[in-house]
Amino acid sequence: MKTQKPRRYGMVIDLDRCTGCGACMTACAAENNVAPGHAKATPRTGLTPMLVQRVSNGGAGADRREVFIPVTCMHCEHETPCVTVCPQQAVELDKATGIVNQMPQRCLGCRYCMTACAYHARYFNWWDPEWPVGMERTLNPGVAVRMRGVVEKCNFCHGRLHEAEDKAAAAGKAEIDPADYRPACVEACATQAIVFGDLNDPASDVRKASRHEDSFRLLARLGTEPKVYYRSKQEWVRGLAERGQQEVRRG
Amino acid sequence: MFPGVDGFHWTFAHVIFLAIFFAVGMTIVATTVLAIWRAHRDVKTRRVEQLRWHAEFEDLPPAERTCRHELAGRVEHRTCPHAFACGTCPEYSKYAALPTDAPEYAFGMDYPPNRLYHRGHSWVREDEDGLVTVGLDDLASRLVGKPDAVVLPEKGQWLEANGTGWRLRKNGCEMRVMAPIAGEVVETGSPAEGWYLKLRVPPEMRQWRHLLRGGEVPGWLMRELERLQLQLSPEGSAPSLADGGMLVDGLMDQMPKADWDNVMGGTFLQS
Amino acid sequence: MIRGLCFFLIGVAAIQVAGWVGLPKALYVTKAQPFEYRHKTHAEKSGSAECDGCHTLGADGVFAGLPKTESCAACHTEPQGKSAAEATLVSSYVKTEKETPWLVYARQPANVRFSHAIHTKRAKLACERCHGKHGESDTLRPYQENRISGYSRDIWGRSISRWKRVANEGMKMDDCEGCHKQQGFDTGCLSCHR
Amino acid sequence: MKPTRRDVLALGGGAVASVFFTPIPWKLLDDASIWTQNWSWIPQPVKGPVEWKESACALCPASCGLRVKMAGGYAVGLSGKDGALCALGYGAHQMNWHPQRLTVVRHNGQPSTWAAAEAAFQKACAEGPVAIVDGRPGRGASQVYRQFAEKTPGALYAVIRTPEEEALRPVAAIAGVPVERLGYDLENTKLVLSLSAPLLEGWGGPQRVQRLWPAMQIIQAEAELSRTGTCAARRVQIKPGSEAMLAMALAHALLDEKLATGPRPAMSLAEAAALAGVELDEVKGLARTLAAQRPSVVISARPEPAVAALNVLLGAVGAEGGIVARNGAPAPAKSMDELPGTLRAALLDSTVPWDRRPAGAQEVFRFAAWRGGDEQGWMLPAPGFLEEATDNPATGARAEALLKPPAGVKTTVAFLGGELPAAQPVESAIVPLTCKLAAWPSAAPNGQDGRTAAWTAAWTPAVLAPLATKLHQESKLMPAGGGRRQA
Amino acid sequence: MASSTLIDRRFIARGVERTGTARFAMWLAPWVLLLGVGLYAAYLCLYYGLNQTNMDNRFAFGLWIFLDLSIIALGAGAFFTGFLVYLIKMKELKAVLNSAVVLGFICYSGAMLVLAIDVGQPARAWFTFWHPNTHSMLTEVTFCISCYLVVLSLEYIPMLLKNRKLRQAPSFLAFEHQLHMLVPVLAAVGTLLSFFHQGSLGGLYGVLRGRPFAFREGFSIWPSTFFLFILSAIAVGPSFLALTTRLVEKVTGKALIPDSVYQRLGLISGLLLAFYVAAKSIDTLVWLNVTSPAVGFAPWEHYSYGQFGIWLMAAEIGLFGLVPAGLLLWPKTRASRGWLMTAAALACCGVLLNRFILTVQTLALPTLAFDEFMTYTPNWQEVATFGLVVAYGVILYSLSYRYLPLFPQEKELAGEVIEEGTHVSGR
Repeated sequence: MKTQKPRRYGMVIDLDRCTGCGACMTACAAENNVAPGHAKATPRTGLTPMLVQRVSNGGAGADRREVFIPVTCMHCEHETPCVTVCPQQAVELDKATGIVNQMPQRCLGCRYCMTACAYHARYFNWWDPEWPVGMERTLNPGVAVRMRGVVEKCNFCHGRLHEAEDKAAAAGKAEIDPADYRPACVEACATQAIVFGDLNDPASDVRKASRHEDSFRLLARLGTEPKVYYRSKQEWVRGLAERGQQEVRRG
Repeated sequence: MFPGVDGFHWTFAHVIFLAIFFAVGMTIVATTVLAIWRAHRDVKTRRVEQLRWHAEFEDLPPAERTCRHELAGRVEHRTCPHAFACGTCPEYSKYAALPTDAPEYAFGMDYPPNRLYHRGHSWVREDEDGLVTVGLDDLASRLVGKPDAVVLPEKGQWLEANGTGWRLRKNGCEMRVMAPIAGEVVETGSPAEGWYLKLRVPPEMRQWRHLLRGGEVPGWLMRELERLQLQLSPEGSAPSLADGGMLVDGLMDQMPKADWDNVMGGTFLQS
Repeated sequence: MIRGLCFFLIGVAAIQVAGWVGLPKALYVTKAQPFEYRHKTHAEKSGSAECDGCHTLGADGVFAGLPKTESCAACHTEPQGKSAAEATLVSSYVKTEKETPWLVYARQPANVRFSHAIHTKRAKLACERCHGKHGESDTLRPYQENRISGYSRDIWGRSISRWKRVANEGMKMDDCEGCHKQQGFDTGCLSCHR
Repeated sequence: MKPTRRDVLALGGGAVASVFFTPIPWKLLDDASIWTQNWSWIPQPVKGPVEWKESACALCPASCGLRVKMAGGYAVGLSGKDGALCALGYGAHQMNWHPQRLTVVRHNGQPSTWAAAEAAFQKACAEGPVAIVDGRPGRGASQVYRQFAEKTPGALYAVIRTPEEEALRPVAAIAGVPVERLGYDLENTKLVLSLSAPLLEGWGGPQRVQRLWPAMQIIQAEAELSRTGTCAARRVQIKPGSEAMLAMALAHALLDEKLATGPRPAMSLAEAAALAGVELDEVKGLARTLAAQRPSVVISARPEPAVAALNVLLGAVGAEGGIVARNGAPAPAKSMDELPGTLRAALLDSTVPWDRRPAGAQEVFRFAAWRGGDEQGWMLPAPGFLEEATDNPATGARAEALLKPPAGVKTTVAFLGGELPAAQPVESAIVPLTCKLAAWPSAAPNGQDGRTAAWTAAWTPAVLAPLATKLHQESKLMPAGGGRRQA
Repeated sequence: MASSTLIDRRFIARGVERTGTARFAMWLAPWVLLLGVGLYAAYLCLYYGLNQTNMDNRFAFGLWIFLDLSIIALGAGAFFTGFLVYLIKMKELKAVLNSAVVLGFICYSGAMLVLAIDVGQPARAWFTFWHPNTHSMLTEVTFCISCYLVVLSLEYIPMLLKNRKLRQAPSFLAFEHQLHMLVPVLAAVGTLLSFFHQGSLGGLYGVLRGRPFAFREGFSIWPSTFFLFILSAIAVGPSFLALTTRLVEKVTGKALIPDSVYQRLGLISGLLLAFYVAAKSIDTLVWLNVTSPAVGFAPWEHYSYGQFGIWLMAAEIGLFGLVPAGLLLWPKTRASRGWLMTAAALACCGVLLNRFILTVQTLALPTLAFDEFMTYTPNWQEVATFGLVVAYGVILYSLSYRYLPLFPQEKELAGEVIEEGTHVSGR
């Protein structure tokens, strides 16, 4: 993409709009050919590149508030923890798109990147993917099935970026039409809580949303420059950005 | 790690890192290759025999490294630091001048004075026809008795001093008798004839200062008999061999239960 | 000593033969195509020698790859000629509406995304650049598959050492990257893998 | 000369020393790691060009529009046409290969044949009253069922009411209009007061309210914090089961503040507010907001006459953005629960939820695409997802079948020997509705316990991922080898 | 067959007493059994995949990585002794050098063994060499540990070839002699490699910007844990060496090294331990007051979860750092064999605790605001693989002790008193 100027894809998730329906999680799993959980799988060994976490403000009865926080890879830009620690360059911050892209074919499963990620956004294939007989016919051709023993993560459904690029090339255009490239979770959100786009493009609404005064980023002070922003009008939700601001109960 | 490998982006850090790695790799390979080449050269130039002798000498317990002058009684106590290489021993002349008070008997064993004896129980005798005869001394042949098999070097083979002379096998115990002197094998004998080899030794190499002669032999034999008593006595009991008794012939057959491997190791100076 | 040396040399010679001659033979297994297909006769008969007549590239950039049975059925509902291959086509595929299980020479592994749209439309590469004279072939050369990796032999290329390769033979990652470097494209993993 | 050990060693040494100058080690190393990327037991996606087709999802009455990604004749991806699908929708194309898929007729848990089933059904029709239960009235298939019911003596046609329809029954009673014709015009509503209704958890179709929610404001009055309560703009804590009392309190407040005219409920404002557990001024504030941000509507999970009356007071009934009536609704029909006590047999369509059956039916013929739950009576394999033509009851649009059903599967229409009529598009328009409240309705018992649980799409972290199925949502069934359902 | 008859007499060097072959076999039997169980567990993990273990997406590192770090830290005695003997010319440590090299070889090969099982795709292990990422500490660890394992095996081969039977082959004898002459070069290379990878093992955690509990500032690209790991490794190496040699003396009932060597090892270990404790304390203070608060993690927060309380830090620096350092530095306690061994054991436990904290506690602690503190317990497959390495080590060491001349001064010390009052007749 010598001709295109570099893009920095990012997301803004409006937490006040997330109803925790889980459509984004199912869509993400279907798009990326994630196998049904193994019989012995637990939420700690499942493959959930997009994971909606249910968090409460610790109150009880009337003043108890809850919020659903979809946590995915933040595609950090500055000293991306997983990119700097991978011993064989199986992860790469793509210069053209800003997507932190994991290469399961080169990953040898040492899992060092999983300890490096502050957002626990990396998942290990503890089992070989197994579908009931015949169900492999429903696998999404745009995405390669991973094998056991490798780490995988959200890569902003770059299979759809490929489809958008093919479409643009067939139409003779140099750059893709932003509307063509929307990750599965963005498309699956009924309340349009997730805004996705190129942070470099001043006109994009993801850029405006990320500049909104009640938008925040999780653990921004760690200095890894995450590219997924969150928004909420509720003060206590914005308090979840940093650790130790207040006593918070999970679940 | 090699340039041009698919998808390999060379950065400055890679250059340093891989430079160090290749340097370390080269050092290791060079060291190994050097060691292999030198080892190959040693085997080629037959220097390995000296190496073996020096390695064996290090493993000898201190008691078996007594200097010849102590055997001859010229000096109170001295262990040899030079692997019995008296030829090159700097203090040889100093000690040789001292008076000896060694006894003149050989414990009833046949040690004719006209022969010179190597610490590994082989003897050397210069013959008139310029050849040198080499054989197994009386103590060792009494111990071994009639060997089951004898492996002699071929004619024309060059033997190194302290190198491998010939091999004996008896009751499953492998013995390697060391060649007392360096020389070329002319003829090979057999235990029946009382000698094993006839060597041709070039005149400039006829310097056998390291061989025991005369007064040193009895002292040496006394120590050897003491060692035999200690090693042949069964577990933990006091030495039972009466002092001054004659060493009976074919001891290996008489005492099959003894730890002959250890005994023969000590007799022929191998670890 | 000489005896040891000559045995050593025999060992060296044996392994060289095994490596350069034996390995290629043992590594690849030859599989037969479902039936014979002549590009040349089809080009002459259909009058258009253009590849994208049958291997269509959709408007939305989706490459159709090998034509489906129904596009063969357009002419071959009944056998046109007397050839055995056409008989197999008609009997076992057109009639039963099954897709022909072609063994694709240039099949890239599942994790590779090769965009025909970008390479043919934007980069304006000719099909021969990667597929060679396959368009004018009048016989299907034997399909050879690597026993271990399952890749077609065309990916590694005909010669085991990949020395003096023709442009269109061998499509390993190095080859793609070499061409991209020539064109000045800086390729991240993202652009070719999925 | 016989080769000695030394010769063999030399031979081996030569080979080993120069093996690195042959491609053997390098090619095998390269291929070995490629092998780990192409293990034969890892399934590969279908090969073949991708094309997009359009259809409708038949998992629930919402009938969301679908764009189906097809490759090699199989559905390989789903996405919504005019908006997002629900959590179940995105994995629906995988349900056809669910290990519990039913492809063989079963009778009381034992495999049987279509012929035996048809014979049993003919016998049942001859012997006594048979009920045809339709889970989704207003489709082409529904007409076939109605004609069959008229044609066969003693046959009855019954439908399954969705909880939303049940909740509108009191309004139908007041307005004197059949409940099938009533519906909510949420597209234009600005404010919704929900009394324990799971609006954002699948009420009225999984994604319907969620799509509209950003444009409207929800006030949730409930006893226990639900997901809707979490996301609602404002949440009012009430005592469990006191929805009706709150409605009466609000009615009093509206009348006191002259924001509405009409009869007063019997219970006083103070008493109703106390029973509901809400402060007086909060009730007044709620009433004022309801009146200020019209068009507003009050939705309760269960049929509450008090709530219906409140809506009428508010003027929400018949007004834009409130409860409206439409033409082209399916003809009224008895609900399955109102069927006579003793039935010789009941034929249940595949759209009837798997755990519902008429109370008195001696023999049940149930069409289902998936096994699950009780195996009593006849289980007849029905076409699965996208395997049969379905109509959208609201618009009458027909979505053709995109996938080939497996062998041994028959549609209910074919079983009854009928023909699926051509699609009749229904141009449903809102019909004006006027409704006066004569007297405050007596506090009739609030009907059987609402089926809200059915529509609470329990939130499932996606350890289960794409196998979330309609079956799974309602049944305790674990797909074979499927993941654990984690509350 | 009496327990003392030696069937394998021809393999054992002359003048050295070893137990009877039968008795030796009885000593090895339990370890071989443990080896078998470990191999079965390893087979399960390799064949069925890592779902056989209790590790999960939060605890990507578990018992095995803790084992790797610990045995490589304890195996530091090998390179450090080599460094002292050949480069600092501390000749008296030659008595224990061979044993150190064998221990080092066991530790490094054991670590590589466990890594081969712990990695999800072992067939691709060479990718790290083919596409090295020089920013990653793990690349550096992989390169250096494999190189150093080669160096260790090159140092192990001369000992192997000193075996009485092998020495009879002339080429082996010559090669052993020549390699022995070049060992100082290998020792130097080994020292360079080891300083790097001991540091990089520490750097593994120091660079984790995403884990404030482990993240440390440092000097240019190396976090402070890089230097602390080197320091703690070379401090504990000699202690572990003294400990194991003492253990071997107890098991075999023979005096193997003179007391002066124990004293020397104790002194070196004590000095370095003291220096390590000082450096560690400074680093912890800087981390608690500067580095951690800067990214929004209050100091007390790291120690307010589950059983990971302040006592852990106190134990690591105080009980297992300061106390052994004091015991080893004070001549009176160093002189008494009992105290020397307790101090050495405490020092070793200190390093194990440090490695455990950095591996397991880092992952247990929450990072996001809504994270929860999680725990992890290894299951039998993991523990059996742990046992596999221990059994492999004991077996290899026993065989080396029996057939190879590990302790050159063993002959002179034969018959010397190893316990107060018991004269040993040599079993």
